[in-house]
Amino acid sequence: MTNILDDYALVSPLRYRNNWLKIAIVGFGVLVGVSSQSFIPPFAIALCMSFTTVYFGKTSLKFYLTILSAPAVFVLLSVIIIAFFFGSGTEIFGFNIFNYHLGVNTGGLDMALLVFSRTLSGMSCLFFLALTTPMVELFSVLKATKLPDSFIEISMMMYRYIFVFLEVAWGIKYAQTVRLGYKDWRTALNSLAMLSTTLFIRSWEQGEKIFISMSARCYDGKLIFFEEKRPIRANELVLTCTYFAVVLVLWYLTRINSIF
Amino acid sequence: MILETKGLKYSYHDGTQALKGIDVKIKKGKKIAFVGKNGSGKSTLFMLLNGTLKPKEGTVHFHGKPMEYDSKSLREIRKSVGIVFQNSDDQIFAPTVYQDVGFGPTNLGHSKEEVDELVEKTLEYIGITEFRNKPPHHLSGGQKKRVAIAGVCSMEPEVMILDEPLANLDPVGADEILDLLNELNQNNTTMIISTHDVELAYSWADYVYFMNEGNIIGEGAPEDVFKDMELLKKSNLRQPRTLEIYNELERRNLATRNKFPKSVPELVHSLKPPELMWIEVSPDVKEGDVVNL
Amino acid sequence: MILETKGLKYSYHDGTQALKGIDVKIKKGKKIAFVGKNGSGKSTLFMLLNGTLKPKEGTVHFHGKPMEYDSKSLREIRKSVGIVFQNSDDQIFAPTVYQDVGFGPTNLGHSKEEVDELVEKTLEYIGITEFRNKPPHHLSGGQKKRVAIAGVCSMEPEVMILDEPLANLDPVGADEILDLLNELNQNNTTMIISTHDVELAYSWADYVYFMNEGNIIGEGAPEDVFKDMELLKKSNLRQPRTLEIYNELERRNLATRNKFPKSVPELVHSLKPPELMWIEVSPDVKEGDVVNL
Amino acid sequence: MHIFEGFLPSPWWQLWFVFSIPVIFFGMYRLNKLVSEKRELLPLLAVAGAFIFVLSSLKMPSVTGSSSHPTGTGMAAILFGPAIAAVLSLIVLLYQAIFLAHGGLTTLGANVASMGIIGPVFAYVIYKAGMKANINFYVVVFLATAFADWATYVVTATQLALAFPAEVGGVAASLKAFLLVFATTQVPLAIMEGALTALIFKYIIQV
Repeated sequence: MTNILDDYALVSPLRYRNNWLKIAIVGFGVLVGVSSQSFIPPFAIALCMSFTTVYFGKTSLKFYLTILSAPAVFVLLSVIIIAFFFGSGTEIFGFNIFNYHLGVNTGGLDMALLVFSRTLSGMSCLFFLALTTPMVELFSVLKATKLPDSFIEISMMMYRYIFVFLEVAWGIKYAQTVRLGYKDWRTALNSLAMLSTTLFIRSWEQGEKIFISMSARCYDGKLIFFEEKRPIRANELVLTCTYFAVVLVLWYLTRINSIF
Repeated sequence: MILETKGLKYSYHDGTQALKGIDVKIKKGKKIAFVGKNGSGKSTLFMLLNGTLKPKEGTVHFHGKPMEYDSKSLREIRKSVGIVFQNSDDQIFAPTVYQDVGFGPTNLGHSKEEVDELVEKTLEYIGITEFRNKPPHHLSGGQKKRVAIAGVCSMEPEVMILDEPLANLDPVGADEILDLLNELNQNNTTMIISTHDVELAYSWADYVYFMNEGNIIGEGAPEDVFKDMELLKKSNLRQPRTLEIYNELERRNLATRNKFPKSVPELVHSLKPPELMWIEVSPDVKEGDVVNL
Repeated sequence: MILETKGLKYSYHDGTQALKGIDVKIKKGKKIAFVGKNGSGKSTLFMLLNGTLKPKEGTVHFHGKPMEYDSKSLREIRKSVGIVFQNSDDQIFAPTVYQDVGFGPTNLGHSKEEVDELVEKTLEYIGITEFRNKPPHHLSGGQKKRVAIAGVCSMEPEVMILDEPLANLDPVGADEILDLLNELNQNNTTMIISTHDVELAYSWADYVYFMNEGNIIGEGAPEDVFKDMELLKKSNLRQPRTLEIYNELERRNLATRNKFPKSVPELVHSLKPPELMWIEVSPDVKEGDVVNL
Repeated sequence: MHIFEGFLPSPWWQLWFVFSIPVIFFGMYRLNKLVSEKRELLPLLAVAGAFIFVLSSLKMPSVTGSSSHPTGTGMAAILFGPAIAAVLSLIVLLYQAIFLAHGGLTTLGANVASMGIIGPVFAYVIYKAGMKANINFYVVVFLATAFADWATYVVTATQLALAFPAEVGGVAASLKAFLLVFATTQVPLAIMEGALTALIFKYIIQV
């Protein structure tokens, strides 16, 4: 079954903390990480965010590591390509293939390491957000962006029906599996097409039914938003500021690539 | 008379005639059950009762006035006649319980504070305050049903219509919903349900309509309609078990003949008191004879 | 013994322990019912019985051999142990009834002709030949359920597992499915169902397991388990109505004490014959006294 | 193929936002207009978006062993047009980032560009052209979605190559490398997505 991180966020002890503070922390980490010229600040961010998610957010370490390995294939593939093709400097190792020389030099390796660390820091910020802030809390944030109401309403209803359809999809998939629908890839493709079609028809019908039931409750284009006042606590503010300061100092010290 | 229909007919786009001339009268504050098998037209009738569908022929009267279908009148009707659909997932579309329950009041034009107050009141009344910030996919079937009911209650309707309110619930969940329905009725809301569960209709309703293939084929107090075997056969339904057993007991003169029992405890009560003793008497003993115990 | 589990444990990703050590023994050709409220672990157990889920601890034995989870063994198991899910809509996914019933046989690697033959045979047997070219979502609830059963039958399993087979069906539809289940069982298929309908479990099953919070909390012949009030209370279920009334009658000495009645006609039969007459006796009459009628 | 958070350096991630934001705003404008005219479309679009999300979270069997999934956005473009498909994709991508940790926030611009805009535009153009040329409907759907899928991967490879030009040979050389790794391995997947979508339409029409 797919792990939906939102389900973990809903029971997170950090769920009922101030949304804007959490968004500030994530935004800060993402921006500093991606603009850093050294791998040190991103690693520091990754460490802090992972610690916060696991320790304060009470996410099990095993689960955290599992989801962290999800992007690994893409990242490793890309990092290897970068290592081979990018940068100058002394060659560390190389080999000939089809009369074509492939080598990794220090510049390439540095770049690969940097990209790797940025991705790691970015992903750990994303995980912090995903595992501590359920989507239902973020809708009021979305509302504050002043984007068109229709867009936000569609987002909210989409959220709701993603879970309805996920359940349907898994139900059908089980039913197909027990009738040997995934025994080889040809069968699987056909099963998947039937699944998608059933899902498509179901979603179409659902759309009509929802409209009927919304009209029955006098729908005239207004959805209620749910926002609660959650003041930022002093200790949260202190901790966040310390974290910002440490990372900024690291970022300042490493802003010229040659120091490390 | 809060709701009344006169010669109501409705057919769908594909030509199937869902209702073939329905006359019903719903009295204020009553508990009404529409009984019939799936596809007998119950759901269609319900959607006509709150103006979601417009009849092809005949009229629906609300408080004695024929229903109109301009958007202002429809709003008025839908505010007063709330529908809880059979499948809670068709009805609960908002990401949290709070937002869903607040949907109706918001659209009725209440201010943010009024909506807040109404939602809190409803959540408390229905006993789901603890779920307020939960997304619906984390709720069980019975909990979702209560949220769906809350979503309608928060609009404070005069009439609540529930399509198969106990479908898919386990016995515990079903009992909770049933208690809720009775409580709402005691607060003076007229309750209308559809069901194919004869036990439910028999034990819960004040008045029962039998539907079959788009027609009302019988109506009356539950103890009257459910003893009509002809009617039950026509609707493809069986007699409620309690009533069936009571009839057998009564035929054997084992039960006192006063009120039809609606539940097992009531049935047990209707049995002749245990002070009466059994003795075997040979068939040729006549009244007035003396029997040796 | 066709299926047997030993110390079966299962927990989901999020840590909820769905099964906490289950031991069941399913004899060939029997009708077994698992009873318990929603969320008691019945569905999880079913998915373990045909290898859809893999136990965290304990084993499932099929024909005495522990189940293995490589794809070849799984195919063998799934061919022999078919599951009909609660929601027919999830189970019927092909565009026509014919294609849906043919889905399993095709995947078993039968030739086109064999599949054709199997499908025709199954459609006829289950009595849905007339729907063969219909798209499933135009069928009624009971018809869909029959199609879902046909989809599993066409694989000719030795064991059929049905999750809440009568949920959401109206009485007519339910009776048809019940007849079908009995017929399949007479053709020597072992039938396993889950239900929270105590009347069904009591009247249909040969053997009943009670489940609660991932444990088996009781098992036995229906007439034994359903008289255990302690057990029923623990499972949040009530006694089957027929049995409850029978008990009351028996306590009052109104019924003959031989076999527990499973249906209303049987209950009626257990009543003492009408030749016995009622007479009122004042409480101070003792046995041996002479009473004047 | 999602580009993960932190992978694109400045100024590339900002540039892709500059590319995507106007399209999204146009899409939102269209959406708002459409929904205010026909209110019953709002739930329909919402469930369509949910459908795309669920479709993309189903794992496709893959010949190469790695698992991938259909993007579904090509289908949305055929049904609703590319502008609205872009908006739906934006929400889907945002949810994928937050629910499944697929993709990211700074890379959202780039991902929307490849999966939500360029892919669907390809699908739409091929679909329209194919229908005009009177080619068999299913073939057109197959071609449109397969090429849309493949175009998505080519765009992703280009985005990466632009951000990481090779020392020797520049963008062209690294593009070759990224294309080799991503675009070619995804050819079978693109074909499968095309076949899947064509099958879906076939079944839908059958029903």
